[in-house]
Amino acid sequence: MTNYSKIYKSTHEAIKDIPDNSSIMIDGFGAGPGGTPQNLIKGLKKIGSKNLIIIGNTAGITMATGIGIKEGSKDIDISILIDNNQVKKIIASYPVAPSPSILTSFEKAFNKNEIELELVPQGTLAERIRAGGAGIPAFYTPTGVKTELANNKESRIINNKEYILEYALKADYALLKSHKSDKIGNLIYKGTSRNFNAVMASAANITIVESEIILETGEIDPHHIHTPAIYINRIVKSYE
Amino acid sequence: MTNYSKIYKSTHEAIKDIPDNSSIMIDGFGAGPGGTPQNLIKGLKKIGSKNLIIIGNTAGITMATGIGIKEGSKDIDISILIDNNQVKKIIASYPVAPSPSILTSFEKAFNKNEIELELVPQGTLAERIRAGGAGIPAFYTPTGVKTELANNKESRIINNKEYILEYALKADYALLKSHKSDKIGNLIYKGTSRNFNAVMASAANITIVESEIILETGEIDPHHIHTPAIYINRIVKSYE
Amino acid sequence: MNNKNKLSREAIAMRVTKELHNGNVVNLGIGIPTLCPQFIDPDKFIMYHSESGVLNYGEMASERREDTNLINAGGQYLSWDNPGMSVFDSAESFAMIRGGHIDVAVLGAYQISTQGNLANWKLTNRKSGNIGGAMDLAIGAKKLIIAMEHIDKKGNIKLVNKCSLPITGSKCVNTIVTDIAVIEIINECMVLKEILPGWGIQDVQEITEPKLIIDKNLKEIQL
Amino acid sequence: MNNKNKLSREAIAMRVTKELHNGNVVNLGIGIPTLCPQFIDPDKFIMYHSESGVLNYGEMASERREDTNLINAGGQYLSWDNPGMSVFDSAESFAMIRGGHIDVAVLGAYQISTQGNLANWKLTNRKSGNIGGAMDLAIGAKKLIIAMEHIDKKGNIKLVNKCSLPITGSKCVNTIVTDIAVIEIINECMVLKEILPGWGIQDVQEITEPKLIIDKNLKEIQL
Repeated sequence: MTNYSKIYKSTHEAIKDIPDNSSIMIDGFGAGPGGTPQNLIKGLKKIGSKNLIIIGNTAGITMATGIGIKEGSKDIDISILIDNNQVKKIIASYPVAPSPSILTSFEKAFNKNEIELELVPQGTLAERIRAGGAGIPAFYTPTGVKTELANNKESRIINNKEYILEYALKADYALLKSHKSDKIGNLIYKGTSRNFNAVMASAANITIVESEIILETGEIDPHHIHTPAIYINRIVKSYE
Repeated sequence: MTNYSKIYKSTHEAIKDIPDNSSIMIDGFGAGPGGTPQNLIKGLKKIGSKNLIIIGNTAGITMATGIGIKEGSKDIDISILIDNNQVKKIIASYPVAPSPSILTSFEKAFNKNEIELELVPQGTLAERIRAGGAGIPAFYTPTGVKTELANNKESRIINNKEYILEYALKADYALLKSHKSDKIGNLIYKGTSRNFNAVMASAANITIVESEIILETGEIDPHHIHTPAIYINRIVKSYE
Repeated sequence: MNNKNKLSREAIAMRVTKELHNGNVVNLGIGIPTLCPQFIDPDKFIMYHSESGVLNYGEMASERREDTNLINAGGQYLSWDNPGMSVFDSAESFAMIRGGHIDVAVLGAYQISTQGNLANWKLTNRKSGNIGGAMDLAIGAKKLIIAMEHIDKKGNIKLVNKCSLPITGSKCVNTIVTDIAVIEIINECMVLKEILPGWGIQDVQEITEPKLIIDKNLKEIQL
Repeated sequence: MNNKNKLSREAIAMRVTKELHNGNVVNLGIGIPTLCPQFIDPDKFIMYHSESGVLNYGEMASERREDTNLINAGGQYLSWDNPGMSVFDSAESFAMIRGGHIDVAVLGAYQISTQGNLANWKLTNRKSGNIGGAMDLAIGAKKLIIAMEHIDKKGNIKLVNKCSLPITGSKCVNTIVTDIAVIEIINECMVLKEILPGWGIQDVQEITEPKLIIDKNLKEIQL
């Protein structure tokens, strides 16, 4: 029975049940719009869910800095949710603009203590999310040892080297962007737009993807699939 | 400079420096010859290195049981190293034949206490090897809790659930089999022959692959690569 | 008593398939579980997962098209033709299992205790046994179904108060489908839900060590 | 003293490239490190890695062929044309870094202490800073080279006895290439290996807080 389909008719249908207080993983490496599920983010603004915890690599730096976006583009990032007062907390590795002279929506809110931040090194963020998806509740890592991020964390010597204990990250929802998806949710990403998308796919209770191209199930070579369908719950077509 | 090449002229040249007492990861899911680097194993028998620790999913069950091999095939597995008295220890998840009436080379030696066994659940084996390649020295896992494999292991309650602590596995060498490789070691595996190959690639000091097909660097689409060249040190052509 | 009719291995598999729902991801162990797909209602879409690193596989390969590069965990050759199949490495395959992404695992068993402990990897007369993916599946699958004969070939009882064999997982079994009964483990009790026509409750109890709780809606096994 | 000649940012990058060897896997941070590839000896094969999930990338993309789906960690567009390039996810990208598969990382710095501690992610006048991949690279790369101006634009000393800024990694810096010197950190000492012509040892020491050890083979900076 290959008519099975996880495709939703509209962005709104795919995300309308996201309640207040949800934790949501949203990809977008952050240095440009690649991999960012812009339509799902816009939809999330429309439904207006409040007190969200957003987990991602940046706290939305693309719109304010122009990094990685083309002139005249209408690309958006999670700043529109922050501006709309929907976000209570960000978990990210690269929360502010590289230059202190540019204030992102996040940094403005953060400076006024209107939003919380959990700062996580990028590799630890990826590994914590992977662990969340892989049933590993906690792991030791050398990253961050003896830095201020190690304060209040357990440390342990293994084979004469110091490590800190980090816990898995999971979320209620993950919002992804893929290049291709078949109807059951086998995904292919383009280039570096795979980065956090492919990791977040496994770590949420409900994973929703917007895909540039939707194919019939069976049109993708089994060897070329980046994210197997097991991780995907809902699919919508990405529109420009 | 894309003339850079990791290709060795012969199997012998690629493995001749493997000394006695080495730890060696060798793929082969074990249920059949798929993914097993048979030429590298034969070469290892020829050079005769002793007191080896072999890390793999099985302890060599294909030759004795015929599981997954075609009639009249000359497929071999690591049993030929055990028969040649080269192996002091096996780390595996599926060490013996499914039927107690078939004795593999390993089980014969094990019953005579001529070889050691460290038994590891398959998922824990994969995760320990991945951790070894990924710089994670140890992690907690739910697999094996309250079984005899948890004896002498640390346990810990996280969010009201019990887990045990498992340590990373690394090796001096990994011997892999791929379907395709370019000259710098970007690999493509076929079907389920990827399974432990792609994990072991990252966890050894020196990773050696035998590949059915060798391509010019640049002939593989960047999206289709299963094991990036960073993990591969030596490449040889696989012959029948 | 042992002269009474029992379900065939195929019929046990058939009963198991009623527990598999549309859209489920299912991992089938070696033995009776492998017989399930042929009995699945064709209106149901089931994604089969195998530890060997494949999802959404379909039929076994026809003899002419067997490929040693596409096997399930038991070493059987799979067909390349199932639409939507994917292949991946072992770390990913077990991330799926341990991470709770498998809806149902169906395994065999040597012994099951009333606490839901499963023993299926090692017999006492052998110096080692095979774990393979069983320990991961036992604790990782959202629902664990055991498909087996109610007693073993020598007449030994398999449903016990406490496993005497080394266990595979603790408190992990949800449902047991045997050749004479369907039993659920609820709050560390074995609850008799369905019984094969011709068998009385006492007949089943005689070859089941823990005291069975009788479900108030006890039914005949429905195939 | 500050009127003396100093190396340009390009010349610092040029000096760094002498530390990159044939076959090395190299990760380049934002700023001066990004300038390195143009100065690499064309006989050397270097595999560049970026945290964004790409290995063996080549030139930046020409303006007409910029693709937001192929960027480095700084958001610069990469060309699709480099033979042997691969792309992967963030867990894999950082497995490469943390797992010790990057031969050399070249980063910038705010401060470096004589123990080899690196501070490069947070300034005191800002409520947060960006870590990105810096903490992973600091401890994961086999060799960590810092490329930077010897003192900052306001004349503050950057090579210090103890970092006053929050550190990125502990005892992680191996080599420092500045606009006037090359310094190696050996046994928690700063060892002056090379010096820019026109600068005396005392001149360098005056803008370096820790007492410099002078290498017995002290040389002029070789570009």
